[in-house]
Amino acid sequence: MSNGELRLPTGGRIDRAQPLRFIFDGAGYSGYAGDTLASALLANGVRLVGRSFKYHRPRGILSAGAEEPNALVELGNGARREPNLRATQIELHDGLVASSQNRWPSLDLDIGAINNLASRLLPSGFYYKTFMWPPSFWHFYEHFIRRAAGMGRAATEPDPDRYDHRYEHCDVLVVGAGPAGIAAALAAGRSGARVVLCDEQQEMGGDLLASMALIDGAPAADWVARALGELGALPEVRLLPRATAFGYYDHNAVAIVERVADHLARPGPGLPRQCVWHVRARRVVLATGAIERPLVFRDNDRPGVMLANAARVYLRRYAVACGRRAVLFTNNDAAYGAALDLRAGGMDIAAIVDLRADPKGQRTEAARAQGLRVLAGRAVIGVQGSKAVSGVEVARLQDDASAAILDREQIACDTVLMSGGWTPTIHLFSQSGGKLRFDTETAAFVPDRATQALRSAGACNGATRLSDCLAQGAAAGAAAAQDAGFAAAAPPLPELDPDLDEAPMRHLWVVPSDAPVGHKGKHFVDFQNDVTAADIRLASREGYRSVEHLKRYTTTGMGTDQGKTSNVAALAILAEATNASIPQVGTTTFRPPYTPVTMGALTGRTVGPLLEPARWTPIHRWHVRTGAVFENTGQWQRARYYPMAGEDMHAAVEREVRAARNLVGLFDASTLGKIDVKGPDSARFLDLVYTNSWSKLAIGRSRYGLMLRDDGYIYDDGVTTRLGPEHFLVSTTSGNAAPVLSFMEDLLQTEWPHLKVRLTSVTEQFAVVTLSGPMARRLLAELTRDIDLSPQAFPFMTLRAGTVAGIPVRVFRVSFTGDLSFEIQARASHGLALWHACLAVGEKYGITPYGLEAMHVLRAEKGYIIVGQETDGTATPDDLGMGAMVAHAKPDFIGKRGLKRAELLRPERKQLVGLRLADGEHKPLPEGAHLVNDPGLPPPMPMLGHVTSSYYSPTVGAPIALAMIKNGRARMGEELYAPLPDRVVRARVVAPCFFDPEGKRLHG
Amino acid sequence: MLLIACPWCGPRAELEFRCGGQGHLTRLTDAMEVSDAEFARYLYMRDNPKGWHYERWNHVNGCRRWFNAVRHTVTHEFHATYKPGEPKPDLPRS
Amino acid sequence: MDSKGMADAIPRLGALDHLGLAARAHGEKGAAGVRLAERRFLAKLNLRGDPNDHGFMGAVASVLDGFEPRIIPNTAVHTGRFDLLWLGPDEWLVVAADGAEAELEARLTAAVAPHGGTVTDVSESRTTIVVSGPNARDVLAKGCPLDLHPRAFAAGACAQSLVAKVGVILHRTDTAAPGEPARFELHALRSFADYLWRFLDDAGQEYGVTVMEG
Amino acid sequence: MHKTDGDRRVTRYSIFSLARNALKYHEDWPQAWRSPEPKPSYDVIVVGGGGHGLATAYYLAKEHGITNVAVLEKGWLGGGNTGRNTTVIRSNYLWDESAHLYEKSLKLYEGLSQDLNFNVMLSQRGVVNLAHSEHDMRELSRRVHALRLNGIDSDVLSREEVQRLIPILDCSSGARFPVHGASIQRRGGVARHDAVAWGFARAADARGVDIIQNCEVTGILRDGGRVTGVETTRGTIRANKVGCVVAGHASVLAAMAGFQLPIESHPLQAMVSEPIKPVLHTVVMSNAVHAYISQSDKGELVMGAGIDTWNSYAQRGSLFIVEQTVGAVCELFPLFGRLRLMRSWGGIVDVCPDASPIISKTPVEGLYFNCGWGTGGFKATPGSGWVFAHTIAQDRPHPLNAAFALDRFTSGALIDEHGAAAVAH
Ligand SMILES: Cc1cc2nc3c(=O)[nH]c(=O)nc-3n(C[C@H](O)[C@H](O)[C@H](O)COP(=O)(O)OP(=O)(O)OC[C@H]3O[C@@H](n4cnc5c(N)ncnc54)[C@H](O)[C@@H]3O)c2cc1C
Ligand SMILES: NC(=O)c1ccc[n+]([C@@H]2O[C@H](COP(=O)([O-])OP(=O)(O)OC[C@H]3O[C@@H](n4cnc5c(N)ncnc54)[C@H](O)[C@@H]3O)[C@@H](O)[C@H]2O)c1
Ligand SMILES: Cc1cc2nc3c(=O)[nH]c(=O)nc-3n(C[C@H](O)[C@H](O)[C@H](O)COP(=O)(O)O)c2cc1C
Ligand SMILES: [Zn+2]
Repeated sequence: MSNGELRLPTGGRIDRAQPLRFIFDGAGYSGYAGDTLASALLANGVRLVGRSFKYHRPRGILSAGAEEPNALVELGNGARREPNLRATQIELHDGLVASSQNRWPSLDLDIGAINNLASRLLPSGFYYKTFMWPPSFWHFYEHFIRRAAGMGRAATEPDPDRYDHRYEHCDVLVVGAGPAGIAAALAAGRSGARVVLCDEQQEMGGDLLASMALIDGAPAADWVARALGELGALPEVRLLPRATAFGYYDHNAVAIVERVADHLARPGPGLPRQCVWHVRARRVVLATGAIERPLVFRDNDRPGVMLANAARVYLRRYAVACGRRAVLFTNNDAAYGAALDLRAGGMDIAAIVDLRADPKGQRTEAARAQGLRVLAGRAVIGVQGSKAVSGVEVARLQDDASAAILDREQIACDTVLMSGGWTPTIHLFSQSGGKLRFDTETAAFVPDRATQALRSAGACNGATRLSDCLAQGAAAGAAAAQDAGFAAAAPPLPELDPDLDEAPMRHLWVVPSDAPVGHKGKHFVDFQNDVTAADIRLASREGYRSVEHLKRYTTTGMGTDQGKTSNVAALAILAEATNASIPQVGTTTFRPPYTPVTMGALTGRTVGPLLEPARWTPIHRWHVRTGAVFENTGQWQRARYYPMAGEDMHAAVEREVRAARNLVGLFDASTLGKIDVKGPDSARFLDLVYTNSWSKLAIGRSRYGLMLRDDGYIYDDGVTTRLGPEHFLVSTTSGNAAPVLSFMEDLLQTEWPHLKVRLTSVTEQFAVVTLSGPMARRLLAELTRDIDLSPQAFPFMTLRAGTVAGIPVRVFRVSFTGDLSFEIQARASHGLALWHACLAVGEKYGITPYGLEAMHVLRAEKGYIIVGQETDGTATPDDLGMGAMVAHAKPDFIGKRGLKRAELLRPERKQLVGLRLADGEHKPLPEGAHLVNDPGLPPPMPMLGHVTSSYYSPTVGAPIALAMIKNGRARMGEELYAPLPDRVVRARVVAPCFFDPEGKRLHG
Repeated sequence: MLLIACPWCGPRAELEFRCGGQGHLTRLTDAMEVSDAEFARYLYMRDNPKGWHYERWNHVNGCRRWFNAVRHTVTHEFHATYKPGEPKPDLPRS
Repeated sequence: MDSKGMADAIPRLGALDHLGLAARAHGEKGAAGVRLAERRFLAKLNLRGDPNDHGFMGAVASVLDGFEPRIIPNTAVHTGRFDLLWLGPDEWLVVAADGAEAELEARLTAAVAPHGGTVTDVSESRTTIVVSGPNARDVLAKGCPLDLHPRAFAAGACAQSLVAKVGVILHRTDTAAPGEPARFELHALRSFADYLWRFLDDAGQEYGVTVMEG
Repeated sequence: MHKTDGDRRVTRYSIFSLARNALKYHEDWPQAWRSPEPKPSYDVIVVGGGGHGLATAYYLAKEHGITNVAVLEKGWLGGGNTGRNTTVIRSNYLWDESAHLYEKSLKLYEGLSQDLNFNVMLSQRGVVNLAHSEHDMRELSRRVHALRLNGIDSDVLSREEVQRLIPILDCSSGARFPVHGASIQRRGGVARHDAVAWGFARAADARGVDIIQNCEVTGILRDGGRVTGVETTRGTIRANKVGCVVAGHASVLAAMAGFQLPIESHPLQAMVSEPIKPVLHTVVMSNAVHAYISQSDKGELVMGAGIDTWNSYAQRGSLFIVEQTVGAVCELFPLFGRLRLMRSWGGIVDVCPDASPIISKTPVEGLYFNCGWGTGGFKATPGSGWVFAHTIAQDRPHPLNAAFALDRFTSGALIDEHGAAAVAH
């Protein structure tokens, strides 16, 4: 067929003034603005658009909407390649590039189609039954199975587009903008309520856009336009086209994905590609319509077999005839309307094959009256043609619908339009927790009892007539607004054509053919996952009778369409096979998303640099300029070391450590947590949360504290200083700043509300600069006039306030390096100035900034622990040699009882020790290495413990390590072994302090 | 995506809160007297009903206050949220 | 610690100084839908006390131009010189001009301490980002789960919540006068301010972003 | 070829039986398991027809000769967490007790398809745990060293090695959480979750076990301190030994027997993308960025998340957990941004304070509990069944599960595996 041949000369909602070019599988085509890729392909006579998942059968376009199982294409190239998109939902834009998938070398000639020939060996679950021998060969088989996996291909480069999230609150959310949804939005919107109306299609109107109905005497689409105009003008109403509600969560939270820019050939600057709206609605109206069901007959998957209503949509909305000559195959009245529409649009209707023996009713009569050939009590028992339909075989059904071999007739056609009834779109209702009811007449699950504040209206609620849809919508919209506190009323119904009566449907879930089902050809139920009626019967025969087993064994409904067209038929066939009713069988669970949502949109804007806040200290700028190498510690980015030209980490760290030991080092300690504790009961409170005692701590003095959890294990540590009689400053580890505050707040608010204590985080109020090393005092003396730095006037573990370099500060004489240290606390905005001042004056003293790594070495030399490194949530104070810090005499403190449990008192617990390596070992042990008594034993080896910290110590001139070792303190001098992957290292247990054990430097 | 009514700030998104597990648990005042088994019960044994649950929440990204709630662990419905110190509300039927 | 005196001569570094906002700042509003500004170094005090204690409430009023702290959640008082934001049932944030903190802390402490109140200087802990312009609400909605619609968040409202991954104290500071666009002050912890700014700047691109003087 | 035993007919699965049945249009396959009516009493009742319960029944029959066993399942077998987990299998746990238990399980997995005559598609494609900081590296190294000395395969990978192994992973230093390195357990991987349940069910059934679906236990009958049977929606069933393996519902069952457990039930979510051609050939986990991911043999990316912090018995959770997980995955694999999420779901996991399971006798004589596997018990399915069968049959724990008894909460000898369990799996 040549291009454009099936496009009707007039009509449709496309913009003929805007022709667009696009490419499919390398060939150029044209379409119009307003087309979908599917409508444009159909207009160009393209039928074969894809290959099925398992058997690689040729497939065409089945539907006109979100339910499409077949026409999946890849869009774009390279970084923007996107697989598995439904051609029926892709809005055409100029220059669009699409291609078919899951075929090789080409769509037309696909080697994978061999699977179709071998399909007898590949029934449901075949892989569970084979590929087991020889045992080691699964990997080999899997290699081939994986090759066949998947449909489209992922992009090859990072996604260059941006996505957004947005929170929205409204009184009434209406999902679906067909007649029901629009009527609901009008009723609610007019009351002044905040209303959001969303629809997944580019154009709102739902079924009315393809309808021949007259409303108020004019085409239905005119009513739509008028209503949307009114809604658009209401200030509190938000219209969201191209927006799919994909998830219904607790407490009326509905997630909607809006395709903001996908339809634009050249999106505007700053525009996100897609946006996920997190809507919190006081009330929700679901007006999501219904999906037409296919019929299950032999080879019902041939390109050219379509849903009847889809053909109508293509004709009316896109002015495309889906073919030239169609056979309609139906079990209900709706197809008759479609047939008349299609004929009016110029399609040749060869026949209407109706499963019902004696269809009566106004619609049938009308069709007959217009000369359509109606073949009642008959069925399409097979489809001819492979890559395109060339005809059908029709036969009369036996009374018991067994095998149909009477009155066989071939009818030539290029299109088969099937109509198996309607499935209400209850996905969101069901996700919300709503209970379903099975309606036998229409063989459909419909909403029964809602468990959230929502209402259903229109076809998704089981309504079929336009009048009912409009009335239900208006009533639901008004009631929803009333519930939200607005004076709303349902507007009167517009004037409509009189309703036609409808004859009952006939449910024949598997249409027989001239051979037993499964013996010849295939009766597809789930087109996307290639599940046939025979597969379902096989599964039930093998005992997979729960609908959930059926689903998982056959993969029915597990494709990208999530079974939108296959669900009911699968249940019904299972019900028949197990002699159960459909409601007894039940449905599988509806889960978000309603249709697949890009992972980019779910991620939103917080990717890359916005993934997680990077927290910087007030001195960060200097670290950056100096070329520091940074380390992530939680959200903080801290300087790890400051390499000079040509230095690697080891060289830099060694230099920094030596300087801090021999001269003076400068360290940015701003990240330590700081909690301001005020109130008359502050000391009592601290007595309760720390193991040690605070009541007697003098004002201006500091003390190191250990904090346990109730179970007795160490939670945090830090130095706390008494600033006043009722005022303390607690410091916490950097990583625990927020959790510790919250832990303390919890206790205060819920356990001890009688204590008069107030906690405020002041972590960020202050920058902290540490001067450490023998020259620290001389250096600082040059910067301050108002603080007497002499050891007598300013002893270890005390605090002085004053100025340094003219900056108001608090100076703490605490030390984490084991050397003479001053921790200077200034207002955050003064931090950098303070740092610069220290550097400037310190030059002559050889001041050297040191980073986190050197700090770790310095403290390890001294044997100071780091919570989270020496401890792992299973260490007690005694394990760390800090048993003396536990004031057992206190009547209570957090962890007191926990410490008394058998496990925590057990001898043989791991204890903190130091390790020195055998002579000649220059490389530090890897942190995490385990120690054993006898490295000669085969695994599993009894292990004694592990290395928690390990460094090369410039001060000692050799590697040192801290370790937690079973009964470690009793092992002083023992030789242990660390078996590493490449060698065994011998280590001697020593005290966990390698530098100045008497503390002369500290107190000096 | 729960909507949680902080007794002070009003209904807010779940994102602002952290759940603190079973409510109305009080620290043992006589911890040193109780047996290991009783202490273990206090530390680790938790109500975990399928149905209404007394629990505590912290409005971490809000007023930082702890409060109590009665929530259904199947429907996730909140029956009540209330301030610490206020009495345990009765459970709704069902 | 006294921040007065000599310290005035010390260069101060603001939380967002590295972004060079001053250089980017425009006087005029232009066509941009979103206007962003930083107000550096506002004085901020955390005030705690019992709102049922008349003595405490009176003591606060005696210092803050006669205004008592709000007991209605999610609301703020603007006295002309001070903003007094409700943070919790016994907690408020007092916001005042740069440099006011030391004296204010001393005066407030003296007034409330006898009534069991406490005051803590947190001026440096947080900086303040101002979001205004016709699309101010839109850009905030991209990260903040609060309902900022005027019906739900009236002029003068304040709340603590999140914007993207940052905890903020959010204060609507416009007066809802006709024609006056919405204006929000976001007090965020200093080390999160960079992230918050970048997020707002990025999210605002769709509407156009102008940087304003603080 | 057909073995008949009452109404039990078993066909051995193989390529030959498949071909033979193909000739008959597959109309002759027997049921994989029967659906018998419950008998009035059994030697052992196993409550819970998930993988662990079915494995318990299978090993009771196979290893201990106890075949008069019923598995009672309130819904459909395998419909609990077994049917909704992300199928990651590994044994790289920190503490000796766990390492040995999970390793036993992995060893059983390695011969499971043949043992059960049901292909569970164990795919030992390697499990990679990423480290994004020095702290991560240290933790990971501790675990690797311990594992090696325990005789369990485990290696540390450098950043370059990680990049070579997983080319599409963003290992650039500019990443917000740059990859520092990783550990790998090459024998780790995935298996087909449903097949594990079905395979155990079929094999247990073949040995005479009654698998009774749609049978909810509503009460636990006791006489003095002894269990005597259970009350169910299908009547009373007697047994002197009852093993409860009900995952998220453990507390509910314990309440029926009159005691509490140190367990809370939380929703844990997982999700799959649309199927795509294979691009990811190992399992990748990241605690810091907080997600883990593998690609199934059908082509979907299978992704896992963290738990919702609140207790729940609803198999659903909050969207922001899904968003956070997907965001983490896109951060690690920036080219996945245009792939689409096809389905998300939740399970109810039973979480212990130390992130380790309970496989134990209880205060009630003859009543045994196997629970607390939380976010990571699929990998333990055969091993858990194996030791639990032993515990029930012998009325005392096997050395492999002795440390996992309830009394550890009293003594304080917890087995803290938060590090190894971390981001839920
Ligand atoms: C999303 C998710 C991802 C996970 N990912 C992994 C992973 O990657 N790797 C891993 O190792 N583990 C993972 N897990 C954990 C793993 O799934 C579980 O630990 C494991 O499957 C538990 O198996 P089970 O047989 O004990 O429980 P289940 O499979 O839950 O079986 C328990 C059964 O008990 C039944 N039951 C409950 N109450 C009653 C009653 N009163 N009467 C009768 N029957 C009852 C239930 O219906 C259920 O079928 C994951 C879990 C989830 C939810
Ligand atoms: N038997 C029947 O049920 C039947 C048969 C044929 C025609 N109709 C006609 O169909 C119309 C039904 O009206 P209606 O308003 O109930 O449905 P509709 O089909 O007209 O509108 C539903 C709308 O909801 C949208 N939608 C569905 N799911 C969505 C989601 N998750 N997010 C966003 N949008 C979503 C669809 O795009 C569609 O526009 C009536 O005109 C009726 O006569 C009904
Ligand atoms: C490893 C794994 C892979 C899955 N793959 C798919 C899939 O390809 N398609 C699908 O629809 N669901 C898939 N699911 C999800 C199931 O459909 C289902 O959601 C899950 O088993 C939980 O059950 P429920 O949703 O019925 O409660 C998968 C689940 C698991 C555990
Ligand atoms: Zn609050």
